Amino acid sequence: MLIPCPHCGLRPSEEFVPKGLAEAPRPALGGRAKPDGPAWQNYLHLRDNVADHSHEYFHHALGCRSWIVVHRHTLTHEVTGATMAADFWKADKPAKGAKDAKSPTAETAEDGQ
Amino acid sequence: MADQYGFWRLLAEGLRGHTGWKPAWRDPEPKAEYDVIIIGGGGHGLSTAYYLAKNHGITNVAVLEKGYLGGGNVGRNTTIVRSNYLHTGNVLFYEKSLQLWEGLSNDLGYNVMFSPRSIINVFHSDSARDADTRRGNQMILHGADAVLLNREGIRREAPLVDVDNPRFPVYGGLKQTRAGSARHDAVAWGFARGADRRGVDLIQNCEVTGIDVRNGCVVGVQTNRGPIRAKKVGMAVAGNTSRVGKLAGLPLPIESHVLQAFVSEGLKPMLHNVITFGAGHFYISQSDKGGLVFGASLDGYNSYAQRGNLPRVEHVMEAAVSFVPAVSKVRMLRSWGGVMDMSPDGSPIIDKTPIEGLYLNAGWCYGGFKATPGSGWCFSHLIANDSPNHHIEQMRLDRFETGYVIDELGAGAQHNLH
Amino acid sequence: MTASLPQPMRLREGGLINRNRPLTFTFDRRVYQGYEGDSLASALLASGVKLFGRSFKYHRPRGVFSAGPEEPSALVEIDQGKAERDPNHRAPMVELYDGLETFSQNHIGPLGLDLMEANDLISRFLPAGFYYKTFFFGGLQAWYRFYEPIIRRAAGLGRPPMEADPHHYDKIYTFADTLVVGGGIAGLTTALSLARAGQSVLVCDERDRVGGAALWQGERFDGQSGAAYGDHLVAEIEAAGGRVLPRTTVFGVYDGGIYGALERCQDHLAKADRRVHTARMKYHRIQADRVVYATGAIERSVGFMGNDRPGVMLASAGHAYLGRYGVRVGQQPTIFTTNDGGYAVAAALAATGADVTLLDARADSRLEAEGVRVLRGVHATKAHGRMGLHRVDYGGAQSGSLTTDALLVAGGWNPAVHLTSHTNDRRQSKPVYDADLRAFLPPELVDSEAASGSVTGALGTADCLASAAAAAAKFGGAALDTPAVDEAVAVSAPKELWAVPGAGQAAFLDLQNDATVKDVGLAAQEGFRSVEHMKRYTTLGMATDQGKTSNVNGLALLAAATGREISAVGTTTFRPPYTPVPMGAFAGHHRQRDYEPFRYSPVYDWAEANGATFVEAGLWMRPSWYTQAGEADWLESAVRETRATRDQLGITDVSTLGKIDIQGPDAAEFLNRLYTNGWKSLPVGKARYGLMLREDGFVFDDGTTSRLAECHFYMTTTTAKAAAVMAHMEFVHQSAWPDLQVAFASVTDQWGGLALAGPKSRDCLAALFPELDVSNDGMPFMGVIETTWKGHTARLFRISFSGELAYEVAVPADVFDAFWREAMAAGAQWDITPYGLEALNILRIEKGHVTGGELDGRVSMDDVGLRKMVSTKKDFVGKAMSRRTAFSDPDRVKMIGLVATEADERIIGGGIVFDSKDGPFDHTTMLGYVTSVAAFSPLKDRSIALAFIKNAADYHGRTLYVVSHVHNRAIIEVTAESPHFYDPKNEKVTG
Amino acid sequence: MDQSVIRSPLGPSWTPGHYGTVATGDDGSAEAGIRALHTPGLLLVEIAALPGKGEAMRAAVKKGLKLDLGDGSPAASLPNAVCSGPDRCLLTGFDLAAVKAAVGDLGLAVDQSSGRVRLSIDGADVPGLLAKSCPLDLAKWPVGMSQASHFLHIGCTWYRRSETGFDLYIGRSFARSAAEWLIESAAEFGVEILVPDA
Ligand SMILES: Cc1cc2nc3c(=O)[nH]c(=O)nc-3n(C[C@H](O)[C@H](O)[C@H](O)COP(=O)(O)OP(=O)(O)OC[C@H]3O[C@@H](n4cnc5c(N)ncnc54)[C@H](O)[C@@H]3O)c2cc1C
Ligand SMILES: NC(=O)c1ccc[n+]([C@@H]2O[C@H](COP(=O)([O-])OP(=O)(O)OC[C@H]3O[C@@H](n4cnc5c(N)ncnc54)[C@H](O)[C@@H]3O)[C@@H](O)[C@H]2O)c1
Ligand SMILES: Cc1cc2nc3c(=O)[nH]c(=O)nc-3n(C[C@H](O)[C@H](O)[C@H](O)COP(=O)(O)O)c2cc1C
Ligand SMILES: [Zn+2]
Repeated sequence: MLIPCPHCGLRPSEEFVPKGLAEAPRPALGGRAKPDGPAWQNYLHLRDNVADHSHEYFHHALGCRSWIVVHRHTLTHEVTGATMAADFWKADKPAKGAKDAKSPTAETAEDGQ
Repeated sequence: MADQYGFWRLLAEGLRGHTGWKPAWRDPEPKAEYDVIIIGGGGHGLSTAYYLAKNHGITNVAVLEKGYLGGGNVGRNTTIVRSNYLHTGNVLFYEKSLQLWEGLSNDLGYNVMFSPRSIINVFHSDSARDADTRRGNQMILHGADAVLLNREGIRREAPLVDVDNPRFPVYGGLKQTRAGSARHDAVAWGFARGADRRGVDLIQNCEVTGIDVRNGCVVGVQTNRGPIRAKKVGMAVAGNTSRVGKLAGLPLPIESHVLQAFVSEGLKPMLHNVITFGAGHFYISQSDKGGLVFGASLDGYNSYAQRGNLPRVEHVMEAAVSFVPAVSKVRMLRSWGGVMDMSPDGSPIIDKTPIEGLYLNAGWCYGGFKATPGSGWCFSHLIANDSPNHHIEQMRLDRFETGYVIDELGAGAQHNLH
Repeated sequence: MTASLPQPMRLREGGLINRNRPLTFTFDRRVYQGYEGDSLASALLASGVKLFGRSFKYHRPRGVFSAGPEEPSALVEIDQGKAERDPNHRAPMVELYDGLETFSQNHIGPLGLDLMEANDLISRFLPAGFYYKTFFFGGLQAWYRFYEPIIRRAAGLGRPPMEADPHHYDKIYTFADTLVVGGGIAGLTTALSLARAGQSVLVCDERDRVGGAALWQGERFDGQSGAAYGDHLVAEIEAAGGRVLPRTTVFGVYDGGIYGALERCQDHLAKADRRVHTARMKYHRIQADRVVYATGAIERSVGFMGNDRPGVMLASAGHAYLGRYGVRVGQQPTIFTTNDGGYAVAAALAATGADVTLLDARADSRLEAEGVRVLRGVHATKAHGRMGLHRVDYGGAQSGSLTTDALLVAGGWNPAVHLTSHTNDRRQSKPVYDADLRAFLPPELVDSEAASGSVTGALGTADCLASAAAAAAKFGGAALDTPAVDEAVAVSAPKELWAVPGAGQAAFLDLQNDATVKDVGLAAQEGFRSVEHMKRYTTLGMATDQGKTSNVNGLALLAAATGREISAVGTTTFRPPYTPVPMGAFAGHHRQRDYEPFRYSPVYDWAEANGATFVEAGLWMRPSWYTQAGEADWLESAVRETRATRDQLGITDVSTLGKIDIQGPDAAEFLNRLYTNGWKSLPVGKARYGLMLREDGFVFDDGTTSRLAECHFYMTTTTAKAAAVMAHMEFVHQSAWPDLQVAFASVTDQWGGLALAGPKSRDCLAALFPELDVSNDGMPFMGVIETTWKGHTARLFRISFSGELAYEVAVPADVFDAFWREAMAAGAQWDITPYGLEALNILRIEKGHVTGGELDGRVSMDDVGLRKMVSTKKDFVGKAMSRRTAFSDPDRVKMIGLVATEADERIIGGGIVFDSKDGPFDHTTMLGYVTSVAAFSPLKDRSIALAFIKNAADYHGRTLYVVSHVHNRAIIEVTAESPHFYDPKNEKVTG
Repeated sequence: MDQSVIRSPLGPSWTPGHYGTVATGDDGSAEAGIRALHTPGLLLVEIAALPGKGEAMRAAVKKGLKLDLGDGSPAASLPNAVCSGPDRCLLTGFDLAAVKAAVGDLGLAVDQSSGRVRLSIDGADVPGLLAKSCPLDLAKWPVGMSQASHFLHIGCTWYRRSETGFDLYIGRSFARSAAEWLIESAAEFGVEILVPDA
């Protein structure tokens, strides 16, 4: 499998460490406020886990060390794009499966090299 | 019963050209309604149906299988059977299951080839030895068996293991003598035949596409072969738990991941026991047919595909030739994958759901083959009595909210780390 | 050289062998001869050998069935010796070399008189799945001790190697624009077209010579032979910048355009010619944008009685032995065909002067072959000859019996579609049945895939070339001139004939696993109607050849038996590898010692030279203890090291700790979020102990972090968790707080670190840094000083893991060895003693400091008595989840210290704690368990331990019992106390 | 700074000389397909920008150190300034103080002179050697570009100096294993370990 790291371009999957589905945003730390249990339960444990296009965290651990969110189909393993984790929750989440103009895909990553 | 298996029957059939064998199970049309529907004709679904009939006298049962019986993980796993767990929540259950394995062939009248050839868990450091000592002690306190081996013990019991590996020298191992392996297909087929003969309808090529819930109670299911009504529905769909759960609107703490397995060409006896390596997350045994059956950990990414990729293959082989160097020249014959229902603590869930009459059996990760008889025993009890027996008291669905997790590895709430 | 040995079946001329280079080899210790260019199979056939081996289940005598990788029967062992021997080589794929030693396998006694052949006599009692139906008499023990060992000994084919593999293997990353799998005429043609269009093309072919079927079929291309035309194409491809790799099997297709291939580099060479530094095999991990499947087709047989007899083989095999190797497989051969293809081999054999009869299953065929007697509407019904075929019976339009010494079966062609469906989830489809061609064709291909040649179902050479052009066109290939093909081979789709009428138990489908026509019927009868059920029940297609010649017949017969269309039954799943791959090939260099790289501390060499015994810790090699002359065991050394440290001065290497340099205006805020305690108030020049939780609220890691400047921190982690902590920090920074103004870098390798511990550590430090004030005032507990040593930065930390007055000093790793030696010299006056992990462990247990044994991923802050580390003023990672019910359950086990009552008894790590020595010992009565043990504590003059037990606070001062059932139910009496055995008031470290 | 106390991180197997297959060159002398060099004591500083400060940091580096890091991408790497991640770079030949002065409060600057080892390889067979562990396609790797990748299961950074010349930056504690591997794997082509210039 090849993963399009937004920084490095297309790279073999063995350079990455996957962490699991990126479905719910990570709840913010609440300062002195009482932390929000259900949000954390949702973030840490519960998953839609679809057999479809999905978003997953990968760490380019043997590479540039970016955390990225990979857009991938869990049944076909087709990779349609990737976003820096730093940007993923900021912007509007790209629609699942849609080729993401901002991120290199299997085709565009190559050109970037 | 007339259609019994056994030596004399085989002899008699041999003499008359095997014309007398009956189908191992019927191929019935689904009825309009059942007392209990079990979704999933894998090991757990079939054993649940078997014990519902045998232990609880509930025979108006259908097992709905979307493909062919036993085509899921029960038919594609590395067949290790053991109860060498650390936590009470697990040992109590897996030890019950191991006890059932010991009498299973005779109980089913079907040779499931359970072979107590022992499992040896090799460790590579003093701290790992202490952890395994604790585990061994816990096992014994829960009624299981365990033996601590030193290096010499490993040399004696598993001579092909590279005890002097300069990278990860072997310090010793924890052995469970009663553990072993079984023939995967025979387990599915034995339970299927047993359930069928007790009146259970096994319905293949029948995919559940909806779960009908009225006023918080389950009333039946939709399938590609039409709707079927039921008073109770049990889910035992392993890697497809989230998809089926969604049909009932259940949010579940499950991710699906692929695990690969491998078999070598058939060879004359080479390895006696099942061996697992702490440092390499690698396990290997030899099947009755002579193939070395082995595997390691998940590919790591989320997947519903029953196949994996080369990085994990390489990793597995690196571990294999490092720990059992003689296998280097042995050729890998076939590799495949199965879809695992990974829970956040690596332990299973057998529980009621918030929907009345809907029961959940899930989260087996890659350890549910050994659970097959135990799971059916306990799940059928839960379905029949609406309350868990003591073997599964801790396998609750709400434990992630409460924090009573059963984390064998101590890896924390990340599904793919277990 | 030995005098020429007879090769009765070798023709005087023909074939692609080098008759000027005879080669000598052995089979079952008998000496034979062949020629350069021969395979083991062709050379043995040339020498008149028919019997090659025994089948898996019934031990039936078997010969060669094919001339390629699909071979199910002629499997041999190569070389002898526990390390060298290599079983299950397919004789047609073994290239002959001088001195090759081969052995038949799977028999007891000589190959001709196998005692296990008894199985064949009782085969009627051993149908498919017989073992499921019996062997339970006597229960589990009877099965395990009696029946199963018999089955195991009978099962398996070759004898496994029993020692480490002496060869080495390489993994190669290989890239191409387009990968062409298969170097037959079709693959080469497509490849040339693409290479000329400027693509980087890689052709892999698993045979020793590319050319495929054209090497033996006899057709001519623009007047050239197939071999010559193939060579021409190769030269042109290479001239256009392409690469052609022979002896390279593409064994698997993986996601994202990744392909696995195995190149055999040495096995074909005589031993003396093998190059020492070249790998035996190279495993290519190929990455290609596009792929062309040009894998050809594999012939299939027909089910009839005795169709496994030595001498019965595929027609294409007989043709290949003739065309490629100049071997005539029979003098009086019979061809049994279901299609036009059989005529070509019949004619070719007749042309050599053989007496050829052809049985054409089709009554309506009009074809003739020169010099061949043709019987139409006739099929073989039974082949005779246990050790070698001598007669065949036929039936149908007429019946009779023929004397014959070879029976060549042409049952039709199965396109080699295996690779085209390895990633079948991608397009959700399996191979598709074409009822006209009576063959399964590749499923619909995606944009990056094309198929070329007979794999597409194309029959004749001209059709193959047309499909080759179409495949090239799909990828923008350049136009080529098509050669004029003089087809030697008539082709047609076969008549539908999977097994002849009346075929039964001795009519074989899977020749290796002995699955018969009757077994398929039995499976259907017993309800195993799914093709996957049939496969598993009969084991058809599960042998080393994966059913390359048998699967399609089996599933077609299942379709017939269950009244379904073949397309409705479908194939079983094709899986990698296409042909078996040695496990060592995947591992490459990563084996045994090089399984993972070692990490070396900068003072590794010093430690090694000074008696250290090392232990692996997170890839590092760390000294466990340093043996001195006269010391009997590790404990003696470790206790000496511990005493020296407590009494005088110890030194230990802490270079392996994870170290992270953190800078930026938000650095303190970042730490505040990561750690449970507060960091904003930490003054510059001070260190603080910190505890991190995982997001699920359990303890993750601990360590000290120092403030070097207002916006500059230096964090340390445990050795084991260094990588995980770094990844965690990157995760929360990048995914949760990307705007936080902080940057960090791992500096683990930059710094070498040592700890000086013991009453004289201050003196030693002063000696090393005479210009510094390291007094208690100048450098108080948790003080940090940045200075230089010989011009190199040095960081001094007053922190203690041992519980002694202690300092850690970090200097750049490049100079650490020199610094360490200087510290040794400076400390000599106080007998400075290097200590390893064992002593470190005793010291820290005496002090009650936790490590991985305690922080096992399941404990809370409370469990390890670190509640005081939690700030209530702020939120931090893990806080929310650490408030779950279970965390405040009064039944949770908490840390406590244990001291053995008897001086000579050792507490056992992993032992279980009870409050009674009389039992009952079970999980309801257990209090907890032991995590870390000091086999001997000089402080207590006996063994001590850290443990976790319920209601820990209530047990201080009470007698408890550590029980280890796995140590012969050992029971050790202990007294519980605070885990802080040593200097609980911290006077030593702060004084 | 006292240079005499510096010790090479590479073990005893990294000793100048010829290893492995001996190929004979046109002039009849022994020829190695690969030449390898390590220079101990190299100055090496890692810099990384604070979030959002990448461009500013590169401008500061251009001003202070006269290094043009372009857009900060791997393709804009220089022989002595190798991009190892987003807004992250390994600078060789500058001492920490100078780099710190240039970077100022725009990012992090840490000394890695001991932390990273640079192994340089060159020679006609370098592509063959790289194929044994580097998962990158040389055909799509322009001269002058760096790539953060892996080598022997270890994270590393590569820089392509020329058609057949590459620098490998790798963590010091791994370097000895890496060097041993390199000699072993290069043996097929013949390898010459060079003596660093004094
Ligand atoms: C490679 C591998 C190695 C393993 N090794 C071991 C091991 O050594 N030891 C061990 O104990 N465990 C092992 N396991 C785990 C074990 O196989 C599983 O945990 C266990 O088999 C799961 O239970 P099951 O048999 O009921 O699941 P399955 O056999 O997967 O049964 C689930 C069934 O549900 C069906 N289904 C799904 N959705 C629907 C639907 N909508 N409608 C109808 N039917 C549906 C599926 O088709 C499937 O047949 C391994 C697993 C794998 C993949
Ligand atoms: N009647 C038929 O259906 C039929 C059958 C076979 C051959 N042919 C003849 O073959 C010729 C062209 O055939 P073609 O080129 O399609 O096939 P081919 O059989 O000549 O060549 C296929 C090549 O692919 C190689 N190969 C197969 N799988 C491989 C793998 N996984 N990895 C590496 N190599 C692999 C084989 O070694 C073989 O050399 C024509 O002359 C045609 O008449 C016809
Ligand atoms: C314990 C075990 C042993 C196996 N042994 C063999 C074998 O000897 N030959 C074979 O072809 N496949 C063997 N398989 C693999 C199956 O053929 C098949 O690949 C696996 O059950 C997954 O099914 P699938 O490939 O049809 O998806 C074995 C599988 C298991 C679980
Ligand atoms: Zn990257």
